[in-house]
Amino acid sequence: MVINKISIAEQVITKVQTGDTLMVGGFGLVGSPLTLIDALTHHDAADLTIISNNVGEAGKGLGLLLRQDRLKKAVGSYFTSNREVAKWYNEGLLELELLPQGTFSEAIRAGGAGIGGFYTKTAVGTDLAAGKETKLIDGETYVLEKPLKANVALVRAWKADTKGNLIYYKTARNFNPLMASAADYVIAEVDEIVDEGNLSPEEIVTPHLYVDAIVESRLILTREGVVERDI
Amino acid sequence: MVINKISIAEQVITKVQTGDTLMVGGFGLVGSPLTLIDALTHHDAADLTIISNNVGEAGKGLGLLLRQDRLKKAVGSYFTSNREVAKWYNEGLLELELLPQGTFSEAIRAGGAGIGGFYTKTAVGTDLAAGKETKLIDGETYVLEKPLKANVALVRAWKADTKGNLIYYKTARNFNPLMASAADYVIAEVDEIVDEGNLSPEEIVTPHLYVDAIVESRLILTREGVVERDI
Amino acid sequence: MTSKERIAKKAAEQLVPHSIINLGIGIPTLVANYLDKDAYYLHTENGLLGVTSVAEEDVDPLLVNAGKLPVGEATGASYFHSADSFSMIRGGHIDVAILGALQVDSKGMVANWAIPGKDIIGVGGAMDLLVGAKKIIITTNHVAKDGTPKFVEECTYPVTSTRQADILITELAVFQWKNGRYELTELMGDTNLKDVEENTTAFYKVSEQLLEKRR
Amino acid sequence: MTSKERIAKKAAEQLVPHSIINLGIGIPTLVANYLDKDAYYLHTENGLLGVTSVAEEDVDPLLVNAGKLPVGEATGASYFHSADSFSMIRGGHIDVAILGALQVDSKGMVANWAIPGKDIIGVGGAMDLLVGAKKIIITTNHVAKDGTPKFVEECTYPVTSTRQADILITELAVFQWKNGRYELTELMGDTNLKDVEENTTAFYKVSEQLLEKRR
Repeated sequence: MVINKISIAEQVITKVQTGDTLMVGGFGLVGSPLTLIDALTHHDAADLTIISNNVGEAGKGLGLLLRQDRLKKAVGSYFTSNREVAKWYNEGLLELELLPQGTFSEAIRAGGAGIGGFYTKTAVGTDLAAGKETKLIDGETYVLEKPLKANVALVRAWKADTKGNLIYYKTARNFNPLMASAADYVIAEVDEIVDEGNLSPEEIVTPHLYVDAIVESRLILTREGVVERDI
Repeated sequence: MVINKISIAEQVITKVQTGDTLMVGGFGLVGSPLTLIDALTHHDAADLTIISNNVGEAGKGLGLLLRQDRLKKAVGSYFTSNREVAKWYNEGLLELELLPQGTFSEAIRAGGAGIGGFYTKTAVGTDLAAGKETKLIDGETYVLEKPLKANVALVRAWKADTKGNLIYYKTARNFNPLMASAADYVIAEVDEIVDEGNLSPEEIVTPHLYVDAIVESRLILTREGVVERDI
Repeated sequence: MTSKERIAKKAAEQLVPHSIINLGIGIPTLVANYLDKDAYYLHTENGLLGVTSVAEEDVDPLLVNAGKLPVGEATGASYFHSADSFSMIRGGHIDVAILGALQVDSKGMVANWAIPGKDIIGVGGAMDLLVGAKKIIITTNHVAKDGTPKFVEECTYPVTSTRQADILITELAVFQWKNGRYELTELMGDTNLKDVEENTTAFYKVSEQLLEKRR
Repeated sequence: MTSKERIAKKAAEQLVPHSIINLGIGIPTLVANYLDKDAYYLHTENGLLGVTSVAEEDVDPLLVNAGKLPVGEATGASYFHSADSFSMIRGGHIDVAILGALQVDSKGMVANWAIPGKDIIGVGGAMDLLVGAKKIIITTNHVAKDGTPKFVEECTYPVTSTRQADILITELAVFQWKNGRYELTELMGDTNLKDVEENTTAFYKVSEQLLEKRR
C-alpha cells in the first residue's frame, strides 16, 4: 500500500533486481530517465534485460550500464545510435532482439493492455519476421507479434501530481506512457511535482494507477548535453 | 484536397451512402453526435450497418434511425439501453453482433491502427466466443478478434480547431477518438470551433489528420434531455 | 440498514486502502457509501478514474458512470477513451471489481450477463472486468426473487468468464475461494449455518475457524 | 542547386497540398525546404504532427525528429506517444512517406535498413512506413559511392518490405510504378536515356510520352 509515492532515486532503484527485465523510456536521450539510470549505475543489479528503443548513446544514458557490463540483453528498434552496442554484440557479451519501431511500441502497449498477441503487416517477408508465425487474414499476410512486459519500468515525464498522474513534454513523451503501463513496478522521473488537482483531468496522459513511485529529476538533457539541474 | 473542413451537417451527411458501415460515437446519448444523427434522419441512406456501443435510447439518438427502419445491422456491446432493439431483432428486421465492451473498443482501435487481429482472454469459454478461433499462448487460452472499420464515422468532440484537431469533454470522450481513427471519412460534431493554435499541442486527443469535416452542434444533451442550442 | 446495504458494507470491509476499484451496477454501486473517498480510487469503464458522488445541483449530463448515472469528479481524476479504459481492466491494473451476479456456482463461475430464453443483447464490460481485475468480489442477494438459490451447483445461465470469483457476499454469508472451492468464512448478522444450507445448492466448505467458533 | 537538392525539389513536386507527409533521414529531410509550410503537414514517427524547421537560437533539445535532429512546432501541431504515432503509420493515415534507399529493384522492392556482412542492429520505423504509408517516394543517388547501381535487377541487400515503392527519384530520372513495373517518366536536367541505362541494372520501361517527346 503506497500513500506517498514521492521517493529518492537511490532508494527506489533497489526495486531493480539482478536478472530483471527493465523498460526504460526515451528516444535516444530525449525523454530518457537520466537520474534513475544514474542511480542504477550505483546499484548492483546485473544481468539485466533492457527493453528500450536504443541503448542510449556511447557512454550516455543506458550506454553507461552497457560499459559496466550490466546488460544481458537489449530489446529495441535502433541500437545504431550507440556505436558501442555492435562491439558488445559481436563479442557475445550482449544479446540483441531487434523489432520494427511500430511493432516495438505496439508490443509494449499490448503488454500493458492484456493483449496476448497481435497481427501486423510490418516486417512480413523480411528478415525480421524470420521464424515468426504468420497468418492470412482477408487475403493479406500478417505476422504474429507478442506483448512485451517488464518487472520494472523507468520512465521520464514532465510533471507529476502527488497522486502520480503524469504529463509529458513535447517529443520527450515517446515510449514513456506505454512503458508506464507494462511493468509490475513503475518509477517516474519528473521535472516537477505539483499538488493533486493542478493537472487538468482531460490532459493527464498517464493516470496514477500506473505509477508506483515518483522521483524528482537531477540530471536533465540540455543543449550542452546531460547536466545537473540547479534545484 | 480539403482546406476548409468546416461544414454544414445537412450537406456533409450525404457522404453516407446506402449500404455503408457507419461508426457512431457515444455511450448511450453521452458523447453522441446528435446533430449529425438528426441530419441523417433527413437523408435517405438506408441498409446501414451501425458500429456503436448502443443503438441510442428508444426514439433518441440512433434510436431514431431504428424507428425509420434504416438499420440493417448493429455491432456493439450493450443494446439493452434501447428497449426497442430486442423487438426489431426478434422480428428479423435487425441483425445484431454483440461484443464485450473491451473487445469492441480494442477492435475499433485495431481498425484504425492497421492491426489485422488481436488475442484477448475476454469471453474465452463463453457464448460470445462461440465459433471464434482460439489460441494457446504461454499456457493461457485467448480468442482472436478482428478489427472493425467503417466507411464513415460520426463523432462528437468538445472543441475543434480550424485544422480539425479535437479535444473531448469528460466522459463524453468514450469511443469517439477511436472511431475517428477507423473510418475512411470522419465527420466531427463539436460544441465550439476555435482558431488553430488555441488548443495546446500536448492536450490534443485526436490530431487533425483523422478528421475530414467539422460541424457545429445544434442538438445537445442537457439535464432536460436533448435540446436545441441557443446559438 | 437494508440487507443490500449490509452486503455493500461487508464488501467495503474487504478492500485495502488506496486500491483501484471498479463498481458494477446495483448493490456494488452502494459500496461507495462505505469507503473513505480520499483513500479509494473508483474507476468506471466508460472512461474516468476518480469517480465521486455528485450533489443534485451539480449534475452534469456528460459526466456519468457505466450505469449511465450522473457522478462527480474527484481531485486528481483523469479521463480517457474506452480502449485505454479497457486496457486498464484487461491489463490487470484494476485491483478489485465488485460485481452483481445472477448465479455463482461451486466451481467459482459467475453468470451475470444473460438469461436463457431471453434475448442476449447486452454484455457491456462484464466479461472484461471478470477476466481482468486482480480480485473479483460478487455481491448479490442469496436467492432470486422467486426464492430459488443463486449460489448453485453449476450455472444454468451462460457464464461470464471461466475465471473464479474470489469472494461472494450475500445477506446470509461470506464465501472465499480457497484451494479450488468456496469456503464459508463468515455468517452475516444472526444467520446460522442451516439458513445458508437451505438456500444454497452449491457445494461449499464451512471454514474450520467458523466451526470452531460455533462449537 | 546540388544534385541532392534537385532530387528533393522533384520529390516536393509530387506532393498534393494539404497532405500528411513523413520524411526519412538524408535527402528526404531536404524536401521540407521546397514545401509551403502552411500547406503540408509533416509527421515524425517519434510523436509529432506539425514539424517545422527551427532557428538555432530556438533549439529545444527535447523537440527532435526521427533523425534526432532539433525541429520546431507548427501552429496546430500535436504530440502523441509512439504507439499512437505508429497507429497513424500502419493504419494508413500518412499520405506519403519519402524515404532513402540502399537498393530498389525491378519488382519495386526497397532495401534500406541493413547491409549484408554488417551488423543488423537498427531498423527504426523504416518497415512500418514502407508498409503503412499510402504512397512511397524513394529519393536516392542513382549509384552508390563506389559507382555500382542502386536500381538493380533484384535486391541483394535485405528488403525492408514486400510492398512496392510508388515513385523512385534520383539525380538522373524519375520512375513511376505502373502495371507491375517501373516506368521512366522523366529525365532530370540534361540527363539522356543512355546515362540512365548505363547506371542501372534494373528492368524498367521508358514511358511512351517520353519516347514521343525525344523523337
